[in-house]
Amino acid sequence: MKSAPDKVTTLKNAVSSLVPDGCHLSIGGFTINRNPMAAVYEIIRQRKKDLHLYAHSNGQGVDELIGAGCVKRLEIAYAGSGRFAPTCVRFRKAIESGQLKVEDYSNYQMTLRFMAGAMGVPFLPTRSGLGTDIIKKWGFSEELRQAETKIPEQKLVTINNPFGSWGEAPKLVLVPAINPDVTIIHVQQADKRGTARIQGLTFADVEQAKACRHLIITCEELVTEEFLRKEPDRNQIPFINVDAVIHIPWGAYPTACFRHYDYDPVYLNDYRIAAGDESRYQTYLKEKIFDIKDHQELIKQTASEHLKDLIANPETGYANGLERGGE
Amino acid sequence: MKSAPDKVTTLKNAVSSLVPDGCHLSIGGFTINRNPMAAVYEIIRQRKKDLHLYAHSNGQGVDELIGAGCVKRLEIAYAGSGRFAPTCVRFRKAIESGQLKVEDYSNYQMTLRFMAGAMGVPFLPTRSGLGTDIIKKWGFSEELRQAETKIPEQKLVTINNPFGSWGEAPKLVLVPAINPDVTIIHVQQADKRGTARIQGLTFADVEQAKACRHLIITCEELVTEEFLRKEPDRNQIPFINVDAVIHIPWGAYPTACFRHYDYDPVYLNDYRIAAGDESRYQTYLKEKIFDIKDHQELIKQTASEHLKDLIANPETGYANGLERGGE
Amino acid sequence: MADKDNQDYSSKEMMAIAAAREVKNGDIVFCGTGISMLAAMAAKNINAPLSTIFFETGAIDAKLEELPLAVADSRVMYGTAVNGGLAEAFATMQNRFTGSRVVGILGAAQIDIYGNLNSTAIGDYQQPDVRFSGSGGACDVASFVNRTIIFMQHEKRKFVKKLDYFTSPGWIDGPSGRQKTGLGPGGPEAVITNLGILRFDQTSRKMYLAACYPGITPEKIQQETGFAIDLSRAVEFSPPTIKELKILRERCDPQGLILN
Amino acid sequence: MADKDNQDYSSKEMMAIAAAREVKNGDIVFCGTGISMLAAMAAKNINAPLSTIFFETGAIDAKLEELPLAVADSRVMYGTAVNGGLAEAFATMQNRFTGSRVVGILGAAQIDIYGNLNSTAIGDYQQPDVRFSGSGGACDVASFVNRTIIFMQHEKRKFVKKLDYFTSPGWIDGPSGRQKTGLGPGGPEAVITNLGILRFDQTSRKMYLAACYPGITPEKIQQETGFAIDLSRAVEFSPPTIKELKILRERCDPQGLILN
Repeated sequence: MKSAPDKVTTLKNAVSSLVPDGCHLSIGGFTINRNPMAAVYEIIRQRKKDLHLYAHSNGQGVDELIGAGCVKRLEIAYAGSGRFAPTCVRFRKAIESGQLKVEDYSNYQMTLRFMAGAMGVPFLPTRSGLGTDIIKKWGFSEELRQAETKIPEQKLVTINNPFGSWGEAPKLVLVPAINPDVTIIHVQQADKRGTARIQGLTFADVEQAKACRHLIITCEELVTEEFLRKEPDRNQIPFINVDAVIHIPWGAYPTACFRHYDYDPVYLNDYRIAAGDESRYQTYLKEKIFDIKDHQELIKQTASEHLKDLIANPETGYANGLERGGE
Repeated sequence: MKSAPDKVTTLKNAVSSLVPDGCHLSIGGFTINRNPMAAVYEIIRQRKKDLHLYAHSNGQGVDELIGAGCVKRLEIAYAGSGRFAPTCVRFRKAIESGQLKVEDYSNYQMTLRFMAGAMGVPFLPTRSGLGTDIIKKWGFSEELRQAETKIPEQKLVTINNPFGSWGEAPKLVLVPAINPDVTIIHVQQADKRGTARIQGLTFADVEQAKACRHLIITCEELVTEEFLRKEPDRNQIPFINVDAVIHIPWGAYPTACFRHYDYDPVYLNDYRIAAGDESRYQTYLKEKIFDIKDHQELIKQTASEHLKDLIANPETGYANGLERGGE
Repeated sequence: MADKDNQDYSSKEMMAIAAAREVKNGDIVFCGTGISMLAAMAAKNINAPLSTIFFETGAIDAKLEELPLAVADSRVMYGTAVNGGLAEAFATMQNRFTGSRVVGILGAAQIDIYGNLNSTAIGDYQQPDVRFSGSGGACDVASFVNRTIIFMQHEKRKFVKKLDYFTSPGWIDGPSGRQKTGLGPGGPEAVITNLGILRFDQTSRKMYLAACYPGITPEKIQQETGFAIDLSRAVEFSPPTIKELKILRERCDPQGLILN
Repeated sequence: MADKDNQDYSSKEMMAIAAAREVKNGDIVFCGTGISMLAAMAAKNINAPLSTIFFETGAIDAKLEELPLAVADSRVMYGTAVNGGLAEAFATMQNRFTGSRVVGILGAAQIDIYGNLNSTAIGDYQQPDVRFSGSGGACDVASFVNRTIIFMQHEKRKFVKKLDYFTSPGWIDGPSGRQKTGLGPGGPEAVITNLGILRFDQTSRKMYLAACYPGITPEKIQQETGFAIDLSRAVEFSPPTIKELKILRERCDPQGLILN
């Protein structure tokens, strides 16, 4: 499958075949940028259940998956959507009400965990977290960790430096690798075989893409292999890692996609307000996700005038002067 | 110094101030590509001594530093210059005659060692090397390792996986970090503050650049900050890591520089032949290095017709149809 | 927007300027969103022109022509020296050569007398009364870099004897706390609140009051602090100058996205 | 250039084609310079069009319009899917999902009956009689990937009972060797020499003779091998076809840089 010369498919197909209930999932992006939102909405639409979700700081996408009840367990560093929701609202509610099991790490620890998975080693070392409750307090119980083969038996392990004083680090925290069953990322450009180019910051998308068993890529532009191969220095993900490619313009909306469009402050503020109230949130789910056929329809529903304001300035990569207040 | 807005200097200055006798040095490039040869020749010209050199597979530059007697100890994965010298000749002679102490690692181990240095951890884990003499046989004695504070006490350490069966790796080899006193790399483009862009493969240059205490960058083109910042996705090294920037066109010659020029098969074949014979090698050192003022003069001495043949095709990045036989 | 002539300033402005003054020229400044980003931008435009702002998302020395609303905002990606990823950004802080030049600006929900921080949860961790975003990069920064500056709202329930959850290390439990724990020598340098500036005693590593904002008494600050602090060294803090306020308002946040 | 009609072929050509036939469609092929690169190119152009050639230097699926003379040759950087670095290349092999699809093509100075390799030194390691280049990526590839194919010149001093230096792991010391050592389950699959093809017994993991090139006897091969091998399973190897030779000569090495 990964050696197939053409991996273009529909999002419906990719999600139904590669994202089974209960699978271990990670998504790309960071807070309000380049989250694979079209895929997130499709997962919600297909009413996927019991997902085990890995995230560093993928705010909006993570919160929507939690809000829709798709997520059973979460390993995460940070659940916020920048100034739009310093703490993601559905995340907060799900934890405070005991509906969601969460395991806390730091951003670097999560990044290293994906990197370890990508590198094919069981752990990587860092000095981050020594002395803190991130090491001492476990969100997942020892029993759960014993019972679940897809979760390491220990949250973290602290060791003395086997090289003595080398590197001026007497103790190290070892963080266990993550190898998600499936990872979904949204990129600016991909070809039909799956080679992909991210523009702007890559966050931890490349590490995630290489750590997972199956990789789904959604892209703003489906381009030719020849085009991407003219400047291979700018590509980060080779086709050998990719299972499915889906062409979805505005696929990160309402989060931003550098050089294509900005985040939608109206949508994100409306979302936060809806998220705070149970009945408003059910209305949100119905109107913006369940009653909508696909992402294209969501984009169509959003007034085109409004979308125009979000289109990125070709030089800066964002929408200069966009009205971003209104909290 | 690293926050200075203008770090442009001469190679003479940079080498005399940042490369003292006995220092721990690493150079960029790989076999016959993008070695910082202008800097290598300047180090030889300044008759630097007792260098402790780190290399993964930086063939030509390493062999010339060894041949000129600058190197006391070497940690390396591979000393070859591709088809021009499957084993570097001066390297081979220096070891067989007992003049050079060498410690062997694999290419990935050396890459991880630089990466560990760049990441600020004392080691990184890998499965590479289990069961081999790379682990069992030490080139540097325990006594040397005890005595020298700049060398770790152990060559490598093998541990059991603290996460049990997680990651399907029961044992791991831990490789110790390298933090060179100084690293020298040659890049295609840099600005005066030191932000740099490598075109084509980066080898382990970025890891080396971030692992070292002092970084010297030589560049084919000295460009404006504005130019590099129009496409920051294509830059790899930020100015915060850089100490000195030197503009040297043909600075990797006689090795290749992607998109600028190819390696010089005539020079490299002549070099191998000279390297095989003591008196011819002394003549080579005199004529090509000691009697030559600087790299510009070396380039001038090489017939311009000959150099023209090496200029890269703008599309492919190398010199199509270059005569490369003549062994 | 509230009327603000040059003599008039908000406590947010006071805090941003106070933090900006802590940044030295040549520092590499790690910051998050909101007031910490404003402080970093103000420092670069006022007292530390050779400082470099960088974000955990991987952006180094962004132009910041508009104020980002998240560290992943596309506004941090424009005109940078290098656009990398999280792995590179955190390695820059853990790296011994670059990390020692980094000053990190953090915020938290709770702080203790040694500058340890909680940004995870209030109440029981398993089912908390209030859940916050979690560490993000805060624990990493606090573990790695040489100096941190911490923003806090000065309230008794936030300056606590014992953290409900220990997210990010300060001086741990005193002068040898970090060393015993295996961390590097750096740690919190200043706590900047809406009432004044607190620092850490060189010997005991305990928080003490270093300065009160104009009109705020040391006693008021002690009242709002959940543990006893040394008030004897407190001076009155110099208010923001006309120039500082002008740059903060006109260059850093002309749309009033944070200041208003 | 020696005269080569279609019935005539050199032992280098035979070796390149024999190795090419080992590559399966869809394989990710790791190779070095010289004949191993030719074999990979031949496979992609003959029997495994969906195979992907990649180099330890970080180039993935290069166009290879001209034959590279080193794995760092600029010719491996043109028209690739991604230009990365060593870190990414080796991680691709250590990674459990991609590594299991990699076939590595290696060479060495010495090999033992279990396919362990020496590419470092002959004689005493500290002051060797002959020093070679060292592991390079060979130990990494041999440690990580699922299958390796090894090129050897068939001489008694190269097929040895005991390696002078153990650079790269094969089957270690038998059927449970890799497992005991902590390595993954993959290992050497075939040794391709200038005389024939050797494989490893599924049970003992010892090398046996699988095929002789036309005109070569099993006895000749045993004579050139420094340890006893099972000859009973040897068949005669099918020589290169006209098509194979044509592609190898005209597409892969038209300048005769390796073949001549």
